[in-house]
Amino acid sequence: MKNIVELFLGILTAMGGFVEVGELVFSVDAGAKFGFRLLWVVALGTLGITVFCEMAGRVAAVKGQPVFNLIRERAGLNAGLVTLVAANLVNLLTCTAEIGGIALVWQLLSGWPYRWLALGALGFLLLVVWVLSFQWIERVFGLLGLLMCTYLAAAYYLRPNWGEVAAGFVPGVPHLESSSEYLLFAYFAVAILSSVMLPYETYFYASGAMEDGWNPGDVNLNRVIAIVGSVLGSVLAVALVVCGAQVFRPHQIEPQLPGEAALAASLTLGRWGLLAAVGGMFFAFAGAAIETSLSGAYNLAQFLGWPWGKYRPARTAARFSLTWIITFVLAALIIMTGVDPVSVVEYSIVFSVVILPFTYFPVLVIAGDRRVMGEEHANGWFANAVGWFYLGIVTLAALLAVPLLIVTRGGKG
Amino acid sequence: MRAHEFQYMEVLTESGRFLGHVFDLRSRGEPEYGEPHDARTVHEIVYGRLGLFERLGITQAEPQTIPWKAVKAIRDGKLIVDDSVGERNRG
Amino acid sequence: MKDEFLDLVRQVLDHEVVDSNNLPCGMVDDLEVSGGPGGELRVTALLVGAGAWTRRLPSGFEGLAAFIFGRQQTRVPWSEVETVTERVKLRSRAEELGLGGADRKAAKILEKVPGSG
Amino acid sequence: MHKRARSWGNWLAPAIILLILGAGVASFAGPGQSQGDKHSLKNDVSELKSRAGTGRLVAEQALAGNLTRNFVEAQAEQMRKGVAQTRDKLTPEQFGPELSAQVLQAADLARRLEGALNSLRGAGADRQAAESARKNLAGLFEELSRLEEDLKE
Repeated sequence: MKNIVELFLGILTAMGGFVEVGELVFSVDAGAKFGFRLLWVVALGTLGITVFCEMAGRVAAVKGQPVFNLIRERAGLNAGLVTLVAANLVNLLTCTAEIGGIALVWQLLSGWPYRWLALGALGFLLLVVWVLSFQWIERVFGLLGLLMCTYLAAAYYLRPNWGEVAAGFVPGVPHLESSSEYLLFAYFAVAILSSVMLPYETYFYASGAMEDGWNPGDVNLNRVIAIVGSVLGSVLAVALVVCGAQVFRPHQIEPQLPGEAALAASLTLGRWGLLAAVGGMFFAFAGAAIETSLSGAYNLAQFLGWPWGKYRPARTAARFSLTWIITFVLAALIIMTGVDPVSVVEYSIVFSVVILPFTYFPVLVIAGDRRVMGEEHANGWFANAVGWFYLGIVTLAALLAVPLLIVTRGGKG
Repeated sequence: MRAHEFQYMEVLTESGRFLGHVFDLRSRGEPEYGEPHDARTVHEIVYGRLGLFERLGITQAEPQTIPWKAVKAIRDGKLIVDDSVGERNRG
Repeated sequence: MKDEFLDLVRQVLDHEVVDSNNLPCGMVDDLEVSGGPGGELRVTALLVGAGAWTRRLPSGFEGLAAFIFGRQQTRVPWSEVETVTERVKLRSRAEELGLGGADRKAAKILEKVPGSG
Repeated sequence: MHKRARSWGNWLAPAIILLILGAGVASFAGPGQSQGDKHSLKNDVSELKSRAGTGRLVAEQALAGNLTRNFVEAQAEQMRKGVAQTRDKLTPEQFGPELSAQVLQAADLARRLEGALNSLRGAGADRQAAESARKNLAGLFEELSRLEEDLKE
């Protein structure tokens, strides 16, 4: 019984914690620009993040080693350090985007000035992470993030042509007017892939497995949570694409802000739908902000051998605690300089995919290493084949991301 | 010296033939499990060639070993080994 | 699974170090090697701390990393090593070996905040 | 067989550094400094058009009673900020002289859009304000759509 509860909670929190500000913005915008034609990329990314999280979680459960411990061990000091610095800069950027998102969302509820709300968000996040245990953070933000399911209902009531939705899952490129449109399509494909496969999710997932004290007996639990959690999380992404396609595409509007996405909910579900959507976005962004800042601290601590973990009192994991505190503070400061939150979101998504192969690769190598994982827990031929396939996919996406950002002028076409 | 200085050190025979790069320092006897040792003696040098695929990590370099006794000198950051080793480990 | 040998770079260098209470207390940032050609080559100690790993960086980055992380380094004699698995476990507690000092310093700051313990 | 995964270490470090440096430099230097052309003017105009369209949607939803007062005010303000950013870019110096007429037209529309979004802020509480903002924004949407069509090659 306890196991079933744990499984259920794990799946729900994985689902609720799946969407963050970049995924929201890009999914709705992708729907507005290309209808359902990018849904297959959501599916591709979902299988990718499932494979990646499953491997990282399995290695964490079997060997008790989280991602950056492996990176240091396998890539050596120099390459590992570069990966660490890059990964943590991207974490900081993502955390910044989330705090910006929280401030925007709070503004929608309160009407107060944006910068003060960013400061308030900082205070809120510091307090919550300081006070709550890891399990409660997961539950509160994962479960309340399920308010995002409002978009699921909205997508349903928007009455899309389900046949066309299904056709969107068939990989392909639509017929477009000009070459710049094709480049834009490619840019959105890369961005959607990145937003589904954000690397911090994996660091956090593997470290979280250790926070929860998983052991080799939890390999099956890991598999189920990784698969079902990511798939359900992606259903939300699909719903967002559908909302974009149904609400904004007919009007030739390209939405950019969280509040615009919320209109999809108000349109179908009225005022309460609006409030639920805004609330869901708040918990989803706050959850992601917490995950990114903790990931930054996990990564650094695991690379340098510091005691880490929310399960330890802050005093016994002091440098770890200081690291996440500093990450929050830096992120909030960046927002308070007045940078455009929409651009921060965009850069966070693009740079995430650039570093993805470098954190993916060591996990893939270790998970496939019979000598390290043992016959029983190493990748089978299927996991290996899928794993290497995705290494190719994410490498391609990483190589294309920045050139596409430039030629499409930041997704403007 | 420090272990990191050996990493990727070039391995040459006395007559100047290039054999590969140092990968590892191997000590005989199983890894510590409860019984303390004052130190670990390095018995063998593990070395091999680093081709493009090995550098990418796609294939694993075929490692070879040389007994430490065959190491004659460390000169200009290069490991100089007995000529006979190069002959024996060829091919 | 058991090896009949120990590869010091692959199995020890850059692995996590934990003390007798399993508290992480750094990484094997380098190994002290004594002896040389013509004699025995022996690994005599683990070197733990930024002072040890910053020296392994390309020359341009050494100074920068040392500026951020400091140059502190602790020598842990090999005789302290209890087991070598994915991590290197030591026979004593971190404080006794002079490890984890920076964490204790950082803890001084956090102790003032309620809820830190 | 021994795994030597470490060996990719010395190749990987420079690769990542290059990739990230290249990415950083390119993304900040690249789009920022290029002189605007017809295509980028079209992009700016379609961005303005999107904001006008969303504004109209907000006004409609406000009239339907689906939005809260704070939501309308904050959403209008957030969109106005974005429009102001775009408007700052719309000066004839930023574009070639052959586009100056269209640039001035776009800048004018942007200014009017800012004004319309400003009056949208009060639309959460005031039906009349909402109705006039809706008309205003719908008109701007049409004008911006026409300008966008003109700019398409």
